Amino acid sequence: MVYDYYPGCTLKSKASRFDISAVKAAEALGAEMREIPEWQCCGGVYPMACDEIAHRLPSVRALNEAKNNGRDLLTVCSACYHVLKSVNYDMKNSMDVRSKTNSYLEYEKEYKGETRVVHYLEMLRDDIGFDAVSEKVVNPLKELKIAPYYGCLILRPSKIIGFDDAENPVTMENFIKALGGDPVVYPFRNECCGGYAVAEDKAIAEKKSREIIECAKKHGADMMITACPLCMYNLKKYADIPIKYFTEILCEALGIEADGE
Amino acid sequence: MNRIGVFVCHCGSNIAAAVDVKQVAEALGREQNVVFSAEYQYMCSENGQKLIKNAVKENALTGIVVCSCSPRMHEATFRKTASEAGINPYMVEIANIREQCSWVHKDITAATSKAIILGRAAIAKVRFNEPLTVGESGVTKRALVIGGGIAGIQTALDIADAGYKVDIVEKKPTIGGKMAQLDKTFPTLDCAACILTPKMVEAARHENIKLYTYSEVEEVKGYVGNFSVKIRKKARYVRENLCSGCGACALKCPSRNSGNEFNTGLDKRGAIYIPFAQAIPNIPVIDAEHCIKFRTGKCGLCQMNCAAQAIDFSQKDEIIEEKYGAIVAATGFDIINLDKFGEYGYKTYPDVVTSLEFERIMNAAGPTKGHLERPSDGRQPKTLVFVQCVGSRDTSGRGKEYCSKICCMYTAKHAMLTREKYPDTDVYVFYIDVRAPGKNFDEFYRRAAEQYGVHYIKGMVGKIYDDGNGNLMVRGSDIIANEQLTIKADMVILAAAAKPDDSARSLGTMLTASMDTNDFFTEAHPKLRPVESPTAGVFLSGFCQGPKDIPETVAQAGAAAVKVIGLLSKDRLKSNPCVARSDSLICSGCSNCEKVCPFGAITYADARVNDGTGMETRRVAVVNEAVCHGCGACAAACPSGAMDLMGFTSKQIFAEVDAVCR
Amino acid sequence: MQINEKDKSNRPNENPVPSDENFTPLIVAFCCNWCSYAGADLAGSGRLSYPAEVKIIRVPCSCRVNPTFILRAFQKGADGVILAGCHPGDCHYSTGNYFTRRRMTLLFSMLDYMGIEKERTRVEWISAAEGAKFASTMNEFAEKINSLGKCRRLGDLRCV
Amino acid sequence: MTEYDLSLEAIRMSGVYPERCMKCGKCSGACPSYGEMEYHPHQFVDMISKGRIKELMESDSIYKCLSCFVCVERCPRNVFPANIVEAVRTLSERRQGADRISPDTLTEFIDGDTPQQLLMAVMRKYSK
Repeated sequence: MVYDYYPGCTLKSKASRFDISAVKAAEALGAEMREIPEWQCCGGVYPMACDEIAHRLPSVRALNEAKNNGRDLLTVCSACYHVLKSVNYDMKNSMDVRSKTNSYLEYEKEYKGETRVVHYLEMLRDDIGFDAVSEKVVNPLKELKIAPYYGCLILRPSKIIGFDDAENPVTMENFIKALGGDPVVYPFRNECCGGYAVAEDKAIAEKKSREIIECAKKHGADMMITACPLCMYNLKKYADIPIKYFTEILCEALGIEADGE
Repeated sequence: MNRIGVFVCHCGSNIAAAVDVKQVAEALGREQNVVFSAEYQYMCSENGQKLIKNAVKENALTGIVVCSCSPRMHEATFRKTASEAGINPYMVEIANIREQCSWVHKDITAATSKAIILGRAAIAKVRFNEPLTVGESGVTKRALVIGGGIAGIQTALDIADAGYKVDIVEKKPTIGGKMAQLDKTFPTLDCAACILTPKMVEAARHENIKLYTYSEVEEVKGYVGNFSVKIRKKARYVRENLCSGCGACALKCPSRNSGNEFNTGLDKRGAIYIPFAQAIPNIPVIDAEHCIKFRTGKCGLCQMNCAAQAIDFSQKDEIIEEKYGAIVAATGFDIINLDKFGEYGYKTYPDVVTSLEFERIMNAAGPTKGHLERPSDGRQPKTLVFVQCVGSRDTSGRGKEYCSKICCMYTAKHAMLTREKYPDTDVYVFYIDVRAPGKNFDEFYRRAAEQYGVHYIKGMVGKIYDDGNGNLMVRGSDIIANEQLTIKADMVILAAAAKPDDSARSLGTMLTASMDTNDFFTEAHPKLRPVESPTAGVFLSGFCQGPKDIPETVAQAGAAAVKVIGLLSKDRLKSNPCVARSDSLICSGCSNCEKVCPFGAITYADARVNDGTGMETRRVAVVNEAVCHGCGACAAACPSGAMDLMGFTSKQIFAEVDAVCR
Repeated sequence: MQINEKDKSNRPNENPVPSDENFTPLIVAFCCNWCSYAGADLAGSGRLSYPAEVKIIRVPCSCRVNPTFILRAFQKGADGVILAGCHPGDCHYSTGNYFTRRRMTLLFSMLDYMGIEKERTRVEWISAAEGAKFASTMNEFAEKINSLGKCRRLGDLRCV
Repeated sequence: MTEYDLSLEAIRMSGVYPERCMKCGKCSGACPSYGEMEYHPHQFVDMISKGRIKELMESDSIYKCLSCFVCVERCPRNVFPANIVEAVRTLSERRQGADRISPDTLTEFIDGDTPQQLLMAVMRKYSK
């Protein structure tokens, strides 16, 4: 299995351990992640205004590259996943966005949203299969109660993102089970951590993050995992239990060493 | 020689406001064969019809064109007028210049010229109209009611009381339907079982009513007055003629794993069971999926304990064929699946229940004997939150876009009953709008708010979650106070949207009765024919036609019964003369028409024909006019043009096309 | 103040197709009596407007429409012909619209050969409950025919 | 631009049909940022369709939306309140000198762990 890989800006710097652990674990599971050349930052947030064409271009370039390579576009970061998938949805469904973007980029063949955008968790779930992952586990995460934290971007709006049931997701829970761990199901796993608003108002991020952490702990969590560096940043400040990227516990379970910031 | 009269209707201002009716009458008056042309304010009125009749007599008209509303509205009226004036009723054509012209085109010039063209098309068609005589067929004096809830029972009782035989087919093991599960009824708060069970008993004992419970309709053939229906009577594995209904079998059954449907799955029942104490018929049924005997071959405890020796594990489904003159659909409703509404936690938290479940919890014959106990720990809840419009008025694709109509009132009822029985409770109702437009309905809802102290909050619940200590936290908005609030609740009751029963769709297809996008049966006319399906001989009763509460359902059930009685009281039915006809002189006997006929109305016979070269015997198509519905499939399929459809002959349609394109 | 309905319609994905002002198309719509004709009536009672160029001919069932009716319309100067019936599975006569579907697929595949653009013909399923769909379908179809322009008339050899 | 035109522009930019709203208030019942906002999601939808955009543009509420899409996810009428908030915010920021956070003040909240993603998001969300 070969994927075109879109790492995104944070994974190449502050969250390098997220990137390294993801690539190494994929290798061990028989999937190759080929970083696409000259990718540009997706912008971190999806431009919701219909007339924001320029902000959609980096995503379209990456999507078109993957289309030309005839491969799926894989991301690990929730935010990149959200942006790429939303922009791809526009390219498929909005005549206005499609025609303006294509005429700006002057592609020979129009890009119409053909590329499949895959999150790393989707790759594990749908392409490799959690059963196959489970077979490769050497250090099962026994007796560890792990609370998966989904956040917003990987789930919503489910009509466009379509990753999992937005209210009762099960992918990360099944992922933890596959690694031999004990998933904690708690109601705030899809609540917002405060996101980028931390820059505008630290108090709101603190309030939201603390609510989530308290809820997870009350439901018995020893550890939390996430798929988004921004969630990691917000949660980590106020957490008294370990918070990890999901790929880190994947590497632990598979017995792979992966370092990074 | 054609002598055509044209009559242009103003329909008050409905047509006259957007179409220059004078100009239309004048223009059409100049058409070939038109010898009379007039306009009048209301052509369908007594005076309008008199005008037509006089014109027919004075001008010796042979054909009539009325430019008015849709033929679906008044074609029958004008045909009757024609026949009273002494010409064949099928010499009338309608040009629809209201629904398809004046109401949809605002520009007078464009609408007027279109009206003239539509009039011309009708004139062109009427030139080729032929006098047709109405055929007749007999009527089977027996009605079929599909569905044994309050709608079906009431319809059947009314028909039976009028002296006609009627059969009820119910898919569940007992009649009674959803009403049997209810506790009290709004706005009078009388007990549902007390008013329903006597009717169930009456239906069972009535000499004119036959019950087929645990049965489903499998095939419907025929036409109005002469339906032929196949009913599958599913195996109960209990011989109905032997069973005394003692219930010993159900007591002894060791299997206790099946959710009790009657109590909405809140408790368990055995594999052999009687749905509830007042079930009709009072005969148990074996649920083969959960029966140990069926699964492993061992057990048979029920058989050993049956003094009447009624248990029969070898029983098979039975197919019953019966003839009916009329069919009533009364398939009722169900509530939607709440899987897509994860934010309310219905699947996650046992104390989040649907209103139907709450109905069972509050019912004295229910799983908690009528004590308000929450499902998770049996504790009596102190704070209850009701959420309305769960999936109703929802265009996001998760629910139903219509208003379920009954939820506002039953929620007020639940809230009121809770406060009455347990004054120490706090009851909140989240609502978008309270819709209470019925007799004593608004008064009832206000009583809940004013006298019973139910807290009505205008707003919606955004999320329901547990706080980790077993409390349900309900987060919602109060739009009037402009605040977001979180209520710590012990129990949440969701007013899930109601939808037509799943069986309605396939039944609609079998009956060739039209349905809307929500699987409600469509009525023949939304105002004037609300209990009839457009398919002749099929009638509608209860929720299957649209959301309804009990009084409305009973009223509609009675109305449907009257329509059925009216039909069954006739000895002969007039049949549509617009049927297919084959010209044996042209027919080559190719069988194309026979293959496309959906009703099997075409057969082949040898005919003696003379096409000018001498008599010979040929195999030609013959149409059975009583069976033909007049769809015209055969006429379009016929390669030689021998087959034609009366009232819509190829000549007529060509003439219309030519007139439209002129 | 309330935002004007008309102003609102100027959203990016609603660019109307410009039409040739001198050309008014002639559109013949064959509608089955039970669904689409009733749908047209419903569009009427809902006052949902569509172009006056659409002229409806009532047939009992869409399957009554012989392909020659459609060719005749083109021959006599129609610019577009639309055939509307009940949704598949909902035919008043059980199976009529299935025949329509097959028959028309065959006819439409031959139209190009006759010099008539395929887009000038269409089969639509419109139920008695879909007044809005009737109006929007007719608007859309009329727009399409407008953009295609006048139809090259099929010469009626018998007439000349 | 008049307030009316601005409202119209915001509706156009958002691609949303605010007239579909049936005023149920579910968006506000779900909003995680409700307590921080002066105008709440349902008010955004209501006010924009009445052409009252000025109050919204001048309020801090437009910076309090977390773009978490909960309102979009749960709206029973397909209204997309978040897109309306975004459109009002974007309109406000497109005016000269209306940046909430400029590159000069960016350093104020940066610490050793700040992910690049956050900087990008801030540039997109709080400045033009």
